Amino acid sequence: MNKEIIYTGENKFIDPVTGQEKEFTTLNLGPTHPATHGIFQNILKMDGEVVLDAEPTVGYIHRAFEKIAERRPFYQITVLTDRMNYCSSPINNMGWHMTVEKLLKAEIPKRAEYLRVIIMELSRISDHIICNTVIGVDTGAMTGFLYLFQWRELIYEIFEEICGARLTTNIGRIGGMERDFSEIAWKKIHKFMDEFPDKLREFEKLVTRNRIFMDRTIGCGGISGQNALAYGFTGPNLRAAGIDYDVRVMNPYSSYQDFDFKVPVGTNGDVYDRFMVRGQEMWESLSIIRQAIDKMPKGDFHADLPEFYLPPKEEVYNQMEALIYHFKIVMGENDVPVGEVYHAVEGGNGELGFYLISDGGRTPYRLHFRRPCFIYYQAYPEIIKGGMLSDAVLTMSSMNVIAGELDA
Amino acid sequence: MNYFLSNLTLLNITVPVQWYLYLSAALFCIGVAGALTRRNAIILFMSVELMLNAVNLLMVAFSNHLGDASGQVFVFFVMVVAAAEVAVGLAILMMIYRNTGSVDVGFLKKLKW
Amino acid sequence: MSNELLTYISEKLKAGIGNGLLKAEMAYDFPVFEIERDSIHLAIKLLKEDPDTDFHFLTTLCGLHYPDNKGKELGLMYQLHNLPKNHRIRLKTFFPVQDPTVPTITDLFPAANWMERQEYDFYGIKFQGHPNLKRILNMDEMNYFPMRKEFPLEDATRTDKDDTMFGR
Amino acid sequence: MNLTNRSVVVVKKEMTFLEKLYLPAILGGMWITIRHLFKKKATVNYPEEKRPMSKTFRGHHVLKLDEQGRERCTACGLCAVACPAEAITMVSAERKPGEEHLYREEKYASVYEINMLRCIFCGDCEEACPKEAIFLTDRLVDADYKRGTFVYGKDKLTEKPDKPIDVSPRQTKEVLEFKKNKKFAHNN
Amino acid sequence: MEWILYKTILVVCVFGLSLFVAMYSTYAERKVAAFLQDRLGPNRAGPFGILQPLADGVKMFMKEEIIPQNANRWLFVLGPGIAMFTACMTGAVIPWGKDFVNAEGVHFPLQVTDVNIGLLYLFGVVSIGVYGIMIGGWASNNKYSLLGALRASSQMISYELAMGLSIIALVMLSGTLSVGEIVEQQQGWRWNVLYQPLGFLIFLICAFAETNRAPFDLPECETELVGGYHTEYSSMKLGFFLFAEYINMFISAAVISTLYFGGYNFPFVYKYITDPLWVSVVSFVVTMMKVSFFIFVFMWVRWTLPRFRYDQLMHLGWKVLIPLSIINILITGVVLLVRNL
Amino acid sequence: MLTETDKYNVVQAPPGVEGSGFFATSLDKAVGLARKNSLWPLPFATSCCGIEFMATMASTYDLGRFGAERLSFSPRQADLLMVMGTIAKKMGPILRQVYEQMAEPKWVLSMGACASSGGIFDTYSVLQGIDRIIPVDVYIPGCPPRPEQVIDGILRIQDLVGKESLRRRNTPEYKALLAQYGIE
Amino acid sequence: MNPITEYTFYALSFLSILSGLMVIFSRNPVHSVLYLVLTFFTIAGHFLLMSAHFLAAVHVIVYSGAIMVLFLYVIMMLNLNKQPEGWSNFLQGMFWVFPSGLLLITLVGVLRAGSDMMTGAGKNIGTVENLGRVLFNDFLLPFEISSILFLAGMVGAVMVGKKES
Repeated sequence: MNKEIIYTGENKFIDPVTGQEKEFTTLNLGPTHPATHGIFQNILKMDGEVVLDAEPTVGYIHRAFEKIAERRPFYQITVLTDRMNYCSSPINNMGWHMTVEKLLKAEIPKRAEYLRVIIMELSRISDHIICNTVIGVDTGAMTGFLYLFQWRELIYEIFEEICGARLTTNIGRIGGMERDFSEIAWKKIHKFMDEFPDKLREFEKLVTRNRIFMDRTIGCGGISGQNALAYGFTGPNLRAAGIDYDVRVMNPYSSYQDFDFKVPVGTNGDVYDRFMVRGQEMWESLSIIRQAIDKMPKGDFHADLPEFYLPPKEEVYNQMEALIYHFKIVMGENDVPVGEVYHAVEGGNGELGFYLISDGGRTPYRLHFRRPCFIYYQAYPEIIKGGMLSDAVLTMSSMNVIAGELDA
Repeated sequence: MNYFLSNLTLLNITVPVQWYLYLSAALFCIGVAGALTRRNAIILFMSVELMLNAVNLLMVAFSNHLGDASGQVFVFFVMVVAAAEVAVGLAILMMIYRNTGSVDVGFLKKLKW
Repeated sequence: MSNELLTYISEKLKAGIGNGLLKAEMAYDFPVFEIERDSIHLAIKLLKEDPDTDFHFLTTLCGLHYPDNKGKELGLMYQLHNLPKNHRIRLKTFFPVQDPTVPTITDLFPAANWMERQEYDFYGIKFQGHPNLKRILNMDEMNYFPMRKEFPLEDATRTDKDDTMFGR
Repeated sequence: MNLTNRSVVVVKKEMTFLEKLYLPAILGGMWITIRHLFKKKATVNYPEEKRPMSKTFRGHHVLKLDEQGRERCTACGLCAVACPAEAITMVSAERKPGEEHLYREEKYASVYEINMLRCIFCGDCEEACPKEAIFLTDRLVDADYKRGTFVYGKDKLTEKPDKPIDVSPRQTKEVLEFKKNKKFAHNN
Repeated sequence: MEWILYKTILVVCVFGLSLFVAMYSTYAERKVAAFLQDRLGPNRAGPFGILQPLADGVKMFMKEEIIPQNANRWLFVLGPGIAMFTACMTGAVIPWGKDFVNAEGVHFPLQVTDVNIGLLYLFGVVSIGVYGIMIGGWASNNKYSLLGALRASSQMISYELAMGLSIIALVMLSGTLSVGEIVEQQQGWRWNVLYQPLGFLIFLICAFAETNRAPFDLPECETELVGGYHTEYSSMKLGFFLFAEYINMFISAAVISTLYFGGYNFPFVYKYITDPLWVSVVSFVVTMMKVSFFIFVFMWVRWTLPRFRYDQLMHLGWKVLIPLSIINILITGVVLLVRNL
Repeated sequence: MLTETDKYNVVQAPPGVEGSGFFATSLDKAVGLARKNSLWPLPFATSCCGIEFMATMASTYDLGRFGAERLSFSPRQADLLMVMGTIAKKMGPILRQVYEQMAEPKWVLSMGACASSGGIFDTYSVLQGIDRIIPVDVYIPGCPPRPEQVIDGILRIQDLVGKESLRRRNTPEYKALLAQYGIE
Repeated sequence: MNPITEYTFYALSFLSILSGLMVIFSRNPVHSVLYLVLTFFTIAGHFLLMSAHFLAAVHVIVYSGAIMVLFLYVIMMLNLNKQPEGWSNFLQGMFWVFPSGLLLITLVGVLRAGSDMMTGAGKNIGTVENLGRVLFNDFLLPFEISSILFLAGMVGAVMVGKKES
């Protein structure tokens, strides 16, 4: 039902099929509806169970990231990025760090980059776990969610071992990592690499070829590649529509060019495509991690950036010079190059861009986040038109709209 | 409750058929009144159902009275017809509603829209 | 390569909008073009529809505020991307805060819809021809444009902070 | 549109006849779930048994004392500046003669408060501290009933001299190495 | 008079049994779900969380009753009442065990009443059950509830047809509508499921649909309709709805095991037991074991499968199950005909 | 407002047994015990804490052990409002409406820094703590709190619930508390 | 005559007439439907009273379980409760109550004339076997015809209800 729907009154419209005037009902999906996992509202216009139109309202957790970023020194913005796409906060952290490094024109040691790759791919897996299992939950199959979440818990443990927090990690520093991986962390990563594939396969067996699930998802919430591009889709959702745009391949960052991996694509961008693309991406991520572990170079885990990277603690404790640098970094009194730079990473949901304008002060002059969710969620009404209520719910969860990223 | 219902069989004593005559006459007239007074097509339909049921009741009563199963068989047929009628009738009603946005029978006097 | 792109596109733009192109320079990574407000729509249309340039993907769009640039306080940054060739460029346009109107590009990129609403919300930039220009993230009742530099970040009602010593 | 040569289509939407029958997939799914019925459960009975937590976890803060039981903090204020949540409040005071056994340096924090409800446990304060004074530990901050109780003063933050809190897992090898070296005044 | 007393006691017992099983089904549901999902499930209320249903019950009982202001008060209360009432009524025609015959040869049946149209009675009561959901959903004056009610009614009507047709094949086979007789015919191994596998499958699927269990739980499906028809209900009225669902599940399990799995029949068992009291007890236990197994199947399926979409549900009902059940009737008819020739 | 607030289905103390008479307290205890083991949460999850709540619900921590695995997204059926994540000013009225729609007795748990105090988001758009609009029973610090802390919070709530007298919801103190928030 | 039967009859009759009246007097179509369901139940009760058990069960299944659910479904789906008829219309309509009242009086009068029809034998004619025998012997042709009618009705309903595409 792609024809434009003509509204003729308070709650009347002209049925595009029969050409008769009909009454529609409005249904308020959200903001506290269980399907809107984050918080946004959709006022659906429904003809029975069929969705005629949707009017999304967002901004229910608008937290003014861009404004805060103008008032915080560079290193404190890491904690902000944590809370954007909280399903995969390390990617955001590192995206931000790489943006600043690009501004500083800093050279990062290979080892730090490989460590970053491992962390980023782990968090991509954790992001996709959430999305895919939540599609399961929304179709009514709760169990797969609980199976995979145990392994997400293991990813949490790895992060906790590396940085000290589970979800909002504040991981890494401008210039590298704040510390190298510990022995336990490596052990846990290996454990994850050994055990997770089985569990992922089990989850896939549980749903992917189940006809109920396939019937539910195939042909539901589809979008063509051209439309997807026009609406600014990126990431798995764009790839599901058949366009293999991946920032990791197109504009490699953090040594992604060293790794060999496939870019899974779908055909017509429906829920099943998204589900399968995300599922396959987890496998690709696993392979990237394995390659990174195998090829892990020796070396330093951070760049030599005395203006930004905190000096080692033992020097701070007894050397005056280091102490002064320490103070200057924490107070944010170092000189920053003037300029503007855009850096994008492949976040869990697509191209996560940071547009940074620096005027040389301790804070960014302007920091704009290109939040993939925000941009592609506006296509939601377009996508669900003509589908049923259940399709609308599934489409929402398969698009993996993270409210924190959406509302900034 | 169930015991009570099942043991009514055992009593096997019936009420004079005349009473049923009155009762079904009353029900029938209520149906007629409903069909005449209400303009909501669905209520109208239901009044017709009520009338049919009044007849059903009478038929069972007579069947019982005469000891002939034919009456009950006829009730059976009435039910079939009623079900078919309801299916078609409601479908028509839905179409009418879809096209006019109302089920008021007054609206239908045009026969063409 | 980027420099070639810069000259190539500036020529294209010059041919298309003439004096509308105010500045063309490389900023770190991308070519940046500053374009007059009146020709910004035309410029983007040109870049999108010309099969040679074919910038068919609007990566992002954001507002800028420089209170000290008199007459050019508010600005907009567009970032376009040509996926097959992997070219990225950035366009900018500036205009006075008293007259914050810009033509919308929602007719070219549906994706610009919410981005423009967001910048309207943040900076009060009025996009002419936008189908649904109203606040998106903030409440409709809000009576100022919070991202402009003169407005404070903090919530005035916070009580548990004592910033006499280290307040910012 | 093919942008790279790495793309691979991963979706197969046609169903085989068996898949169309619903039953094989359903039975397969049920087989998977029933096997889990007899597996060892992943649940940790939390209040009774605790899940091992990383030593580097960022939890409840501690204000460290030095080996002689003196407060290390000199109220330099770096932690408060570094705090993205602006949760740290401190008032500095001059050390009076006769208080040398309490405070290490001439300046100390007479009031040191962290609003635990504001705190996001990012660890920036720990990183910013040049005096080894504030650390986050793997203890958890308790839930409570009243908002006011969450402003933790020095009474709750400072470690007890008789119950020192080991923070060495959070420190780098170099720092630990350095601390062994007695010749630095900082370390005594 | 003793007869009436005995029947009264039996009714009370069946009623109590339904309630008890339903109550502990909620607990079992949570435990089974938890175990299937590698969790432990409720284990704080009493040992192993045994008292969990009591806690839920008391809590719900003590909760504030809210009747939305623009709801239809009467019908709002009536809805859960009907649901509960009809759920409890169905247990009457199910034989819970073999008759107890005392020394004087008087039969004490473990079946409240063996009406000769038992199956029809079951159907009648079940078909009324949907009114509870419809009325409740409609009276709430909430769009989610209304959608849930609509879904419930169309689902019920569609699946009742297939269910009825699958039963007809069974009736052709057994030649009676009395549930008691159907059970008696299945002595030893002669369970109907062996003669009617397709009919059993259809019946099972329809039973899922009729009890609104996953994968057919569209009337209440949480992720789409919040709570479906019971969105606006609180306290014990909600409890009635939830309870009715579990009682329905219990009764469905009982019906399945009576009609297709021989009810109290179990091969070889009654050869060795002769004492009439023990016969009754064992037969009751056998029935309950079968019932428990099917309750478990209900839960197992719920925690494994994704749910259908509304149109797919209709498709399955009308275009797959009904033709299948008609084919089943045909096959049964042909076989019977051939056998009688 | 949809709630009929004048109709509380709370058992009144029998006449003559005022105060903490034996009967009342043992009933209180039993009901408290029941209630505390059957807290159905309404997850008002807006952001990061919601994900951590998922972890709490998941197999490893399993909130279901406390009888709280049945999430009820309808406020009518919930006992415990778990506010998890940033509540923006735009969201405030909705949160309040949800609270008002809940049936008594109801408890509120504020999870994480954002919900409890605004956390790092000291901005024009974020509510600085949900206790400005609804009464909160238990706060859980952390950003986001670990599942252990969430369970601790639930245990605290359980304590509170177990000890609560049946008549508390009718007392003038409670009404005053609600009146303070402008909730009738 | 058994007094229990008599009282049951009275009660059921009273209920059926009352609920029948409520069907046509209810302002809300949903209430009408529910009252009609009640009426049908009482009629089924009458059937039971006359030992027509099979018919009673079928009556409940068909009328209450299927037909009325359909009505309710249609009313709910079309959301008809929002369209009350105006009072003037209603009063106008009430004019027709007199003729139907007259009809009732006439009917009763006519029926009173032959008032000798006392109860007949309570033979066990309502059983499934008996009915089936009669149905499939004497009424086989009508049965088949009615089933064709039913099929036609179904096809018709589907055709009418289908959206033209």
